[in-house]
Amino acid sequence: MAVFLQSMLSGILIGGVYALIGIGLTIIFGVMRVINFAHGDVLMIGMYMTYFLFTLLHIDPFVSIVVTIPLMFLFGAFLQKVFINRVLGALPQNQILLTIGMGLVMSNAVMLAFTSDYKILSTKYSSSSFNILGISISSPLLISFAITIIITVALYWFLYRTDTGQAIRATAQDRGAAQLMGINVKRMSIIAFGLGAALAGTAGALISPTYYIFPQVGSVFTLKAFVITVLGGMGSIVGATLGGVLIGIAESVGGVYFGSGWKDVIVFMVFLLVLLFKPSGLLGTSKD
Amino acid sequence: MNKAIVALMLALMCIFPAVVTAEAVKLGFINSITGPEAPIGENLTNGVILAIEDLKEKGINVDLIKEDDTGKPEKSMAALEKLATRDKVVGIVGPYTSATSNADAKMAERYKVPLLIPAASKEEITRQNLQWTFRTSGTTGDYATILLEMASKLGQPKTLAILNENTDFGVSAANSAKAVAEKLGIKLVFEEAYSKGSPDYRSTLAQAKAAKPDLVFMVSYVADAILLMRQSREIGLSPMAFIGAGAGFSVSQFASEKEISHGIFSSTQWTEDVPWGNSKAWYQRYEKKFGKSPTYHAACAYESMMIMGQAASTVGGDREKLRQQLRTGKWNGILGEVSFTDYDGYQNQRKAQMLVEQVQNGKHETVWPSELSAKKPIWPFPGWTK
Amino acid sequence: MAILEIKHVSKFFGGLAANSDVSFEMVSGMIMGLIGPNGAGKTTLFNCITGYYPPSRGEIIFDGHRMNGLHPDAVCKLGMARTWQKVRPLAKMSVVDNVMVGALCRTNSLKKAREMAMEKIHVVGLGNRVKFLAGSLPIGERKKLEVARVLATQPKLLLLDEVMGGLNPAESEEIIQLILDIKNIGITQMVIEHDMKAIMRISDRIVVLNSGEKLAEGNPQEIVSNKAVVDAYLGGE
Amino acid sequence: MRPFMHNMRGTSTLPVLLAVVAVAALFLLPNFVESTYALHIMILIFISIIMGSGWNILGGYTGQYSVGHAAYFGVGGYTTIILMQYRHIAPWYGVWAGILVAVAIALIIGTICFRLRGPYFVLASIAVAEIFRVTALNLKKLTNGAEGILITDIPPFKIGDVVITDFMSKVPFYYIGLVTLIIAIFATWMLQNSKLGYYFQAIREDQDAAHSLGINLTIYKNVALACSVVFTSLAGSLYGLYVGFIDPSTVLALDLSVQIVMTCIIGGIGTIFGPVIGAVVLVPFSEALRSNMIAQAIIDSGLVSENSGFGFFLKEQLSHAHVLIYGILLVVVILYMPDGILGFVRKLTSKRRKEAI
Repeated sequence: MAVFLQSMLSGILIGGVYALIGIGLTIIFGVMRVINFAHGDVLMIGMYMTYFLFTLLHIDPFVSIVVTIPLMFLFGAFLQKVFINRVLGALPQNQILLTIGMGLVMSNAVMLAFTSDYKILSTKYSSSSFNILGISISSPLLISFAITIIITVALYWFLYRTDTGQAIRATAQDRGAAQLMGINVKRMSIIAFGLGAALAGTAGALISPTYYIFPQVGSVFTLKAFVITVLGGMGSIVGATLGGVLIGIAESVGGVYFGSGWKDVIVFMVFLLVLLFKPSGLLGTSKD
Repeated sequence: MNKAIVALMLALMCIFPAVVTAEAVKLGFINSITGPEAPIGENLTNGVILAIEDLKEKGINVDLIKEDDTGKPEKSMAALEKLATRDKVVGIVGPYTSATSNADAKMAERYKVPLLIPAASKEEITRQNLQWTFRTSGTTGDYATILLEMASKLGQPKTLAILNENTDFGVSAANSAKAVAEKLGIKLVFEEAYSKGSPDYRSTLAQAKAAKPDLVFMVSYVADAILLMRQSREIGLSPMAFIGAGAGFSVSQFASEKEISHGIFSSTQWTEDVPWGNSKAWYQRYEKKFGKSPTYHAACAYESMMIMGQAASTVGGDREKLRQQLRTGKWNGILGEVSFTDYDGYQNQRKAQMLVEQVQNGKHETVWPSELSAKKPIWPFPGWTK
Repeated sequence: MAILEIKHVSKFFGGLAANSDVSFEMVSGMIMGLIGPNGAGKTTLFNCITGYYPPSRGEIIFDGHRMNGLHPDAVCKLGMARTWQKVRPLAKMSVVDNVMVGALCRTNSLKKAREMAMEKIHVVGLGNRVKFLAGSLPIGERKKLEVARVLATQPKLLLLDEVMGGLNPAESEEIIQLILDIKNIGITQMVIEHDMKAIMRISDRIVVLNSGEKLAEGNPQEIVSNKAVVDAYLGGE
Repeated sequence: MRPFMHNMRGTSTLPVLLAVVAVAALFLLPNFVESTYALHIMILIFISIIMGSGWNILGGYTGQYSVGHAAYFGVGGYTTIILMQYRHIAPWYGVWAGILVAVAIALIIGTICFRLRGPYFVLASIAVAEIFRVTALNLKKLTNGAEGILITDIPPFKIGDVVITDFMSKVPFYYIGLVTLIIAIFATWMLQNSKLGYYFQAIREDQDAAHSLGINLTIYKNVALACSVVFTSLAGSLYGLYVGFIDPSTVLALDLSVQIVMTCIIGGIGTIFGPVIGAVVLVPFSEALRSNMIAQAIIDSGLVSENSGFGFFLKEQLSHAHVLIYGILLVVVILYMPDGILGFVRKLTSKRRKEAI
């Protein structure tokens, strides 16, 4: 029982960070219908940013997101404007290959610049934890979970309460209709990619104190982000939030009961089943 | 279609042998410079760079051709192929990983070119009756043996949990550990091969804790090693001893995480403490040049290149002579006395003297075997600092 | 003899009824006009008949076969073919290849299919466009291509969804002639059209849909003088 | 069948003649080329073409963009090698078993996944391949897990008592690869000029329209997948036998799936020679980058001195940067030649033709 509770809890905490990654991808997909294979690499850039802010300027990783978010937003907007924008109407496989290419460029450029060493960001609290009822809770993970919640709430506010946010959601729902309604779809795309990148970067910053950093780290998260996004329904922000937490739990609990070797199989099986039987996602309303 | 032919011709022109002129000893070096194995690969590159410098000092000029295999067997084979047939090197040092070494070993046999594998430790590589493959590195069996023997001498561990990364190296090391444990009468109570790069091992560790093992044996590279120990501390997994099979547990980056590394054992092939050669000076030189401390990979790669360079300098480009040199020669360097012999089903294998290090207050200290050790081991595991 | 019987067909999307309890019959060789304001459920009915959606209720009998649950490909094999409101050319294939795809429904030989295709291409008057890529044709010719393609499947019943939509008067006139020619070959047709003059000219009978329900049915004169139709639909024009 | 000249789009008799000459030259090549390194590159090109052609049938002609073809590559390779290594079944039988197993699995997966469209299908195909990879990692008894299977020796191929080849050199692999690739190209050509080919392309252009024209989507997509998998699996078996080693991280990796797609896209998808051109360009290019030949050539040509800063940079850094350059190349090709090299060349020539008029 203790093992179960322990794995549930750490699953939920990790799931919060996954949710951020998933939300970023889902906004990008929703608005542009582009599957961003470079999403994990964007996250990796965020991690390096956090690492250098910490080692060079001694800014705490959790504080550094104040810097990371705007920088990553600009980075994402740049990527969209220079690259993604040019393939919006292109065949899906070309879009996919473009983002794969961008990912390769990012990870290898970082490798050239900073070598492929594992970078480990050790804060005072990196391995601190406390116990409740025999279940240990990692402090940094708890902090990052709290920040995730704050950011998610802020994001919801932005998307549901501001004009720009609503325009983004309208574009995500129906690009053509949004255009007819006079929404500047191009601008929304840039904002969406910026947001996606900012969220991925933030996720990178949040896991930096408990994880490690190397140029190829992105691939681990790209696949996870896809699973989360599909689980929640492509383009659905609420869905991605829940999807992230669900995947966190599935990995953690699945690892205990099926062996950690098989947990990825389970995750991908769930992913396939959802794709097949509920392509609109677990939360989506099915259209007959 | 026309374009296809033109392109083909161009491609062929790239490939056809270029004119070769060589005075210096022409050697090849295959390594994982890019790709997922690159972080460790870099240590090998650095070791080789130092070796080339030292060889030059000894008057041996090496014309070194470096090849990147990106960690993939077929690329590694292409590299070996190119070195053996196009560049016509006398001997080759490399590659890094077990998978690539395995593929290259057979190819070296086909081209009759001496291949000296510096760091790959999968047992089977030198157990296939290959005449042209030599190995400086100890085997995964060596890693497990010294650790478990030490544990049996220091305490009476009855149970063992194994956590290994689900890679070639991880699985081989885990298998060797199982075999050794069985010989020593230690019972395996928990075993898990995790996929590396996962941010959360807590559930697995909680399970391991529930199995109450005396020894926890882990195989992983540095990043996961730190993660595993951080999370072990969180979970409160506290056995009689944590033992790590080299790799991640024996690098200084791991030791510097004082809160989580104190008291952890790991087996290794080389430390700065060993009385062999000028290890201490070499350590300092490496640190100065590359801004980080060398791993045993670097030491093995360095020594391999030294051996290859010295052996090759006397044979005048004759591969068969070089092979004889390697089979019969003895070298003394930072790995102590090295020779390649046939034993226990191995061929051309260095009988490595393994060492056990323990992290004590953020530093690796050699603690076993006692005749080579600098400090006494802390036994049992002192528990987590609060 | 009725070639197509629509019996009490309803189609729901979620809670919304796109068609409810629609019934009518078609006699072999006739042209049936299907009209109604936007959103009346005309295209949904087409989709139900041709197997794109299973009807939620009711029955569709074509040529003695019960069509419920059949997929579009099976429907086509039975001799019912449809065109699309928004044309769907196979853009990167040539005109003749497009039509051959239709013809291959009836033969396995490319040679025969090509002969059949050429014949239909001449019927619709695209003889000078044979090797053009379908994607490069102007809208009027795309519509003709679409007709040629379905003709090549040798249908007994043809369902044309707004083949005159977006065409200029001269092009529309060509299509009207084409529809009448097809009728002369003996192929039954159901035609969705917004152009009232055209539909009155070509139809033998007309079914009017409104909000998913059948509002009226009769020959063109009857429809024009039907009060309900005039109120609900024609009156608005 | 109609005469050659019309069937091959945009080509006529002359290129066919050239192709025949090229094939003849390729058959004679091992007699003249001593460099086994060159043969090695040729074999890698062949394997790349075979798997590219396989993908092309499904992705290029039928428009189903699978980014999980490594699954079938791996299944083919594993089946052949497991049978040979553990059951002592010679590979020339095992290869067929590999095809059978791969096709059977493909049909199950196809039946399930083909109802998905566009990006959803892409993601499903990735998920399938990942499931296969992780499964292969875990089924240690069957696949030897992460350690992979090392081939000890391929039994010599005999007819009666006559040893045809003992597989000791590269030459047999070269010829097997060459013959298979010719079969693959011929099969693509046959397909393009058959009812199947027309149906595949119709599905690619517009599924719904195709459906309404009497094309059973599930059946024809599965047929396309099966044809595709035959060659992908063959390529996998050939790769495994040739390299002599197989493990999940090389034959079942997402990288490989991407590489397969990339070969086709760079050459030009939905064309017979697209995969050929893609492979002929990509394989030597990535090899030249990997082995730093380009930097060496620049230095050797005297353009840049080895001792200058730039020369040093080229020599030391370019080899580290080869994946980076590969990535840049990929981005540039997608942005500026979205129809691949063949499409680009065609556009150029047609432009020139228009200008001439």
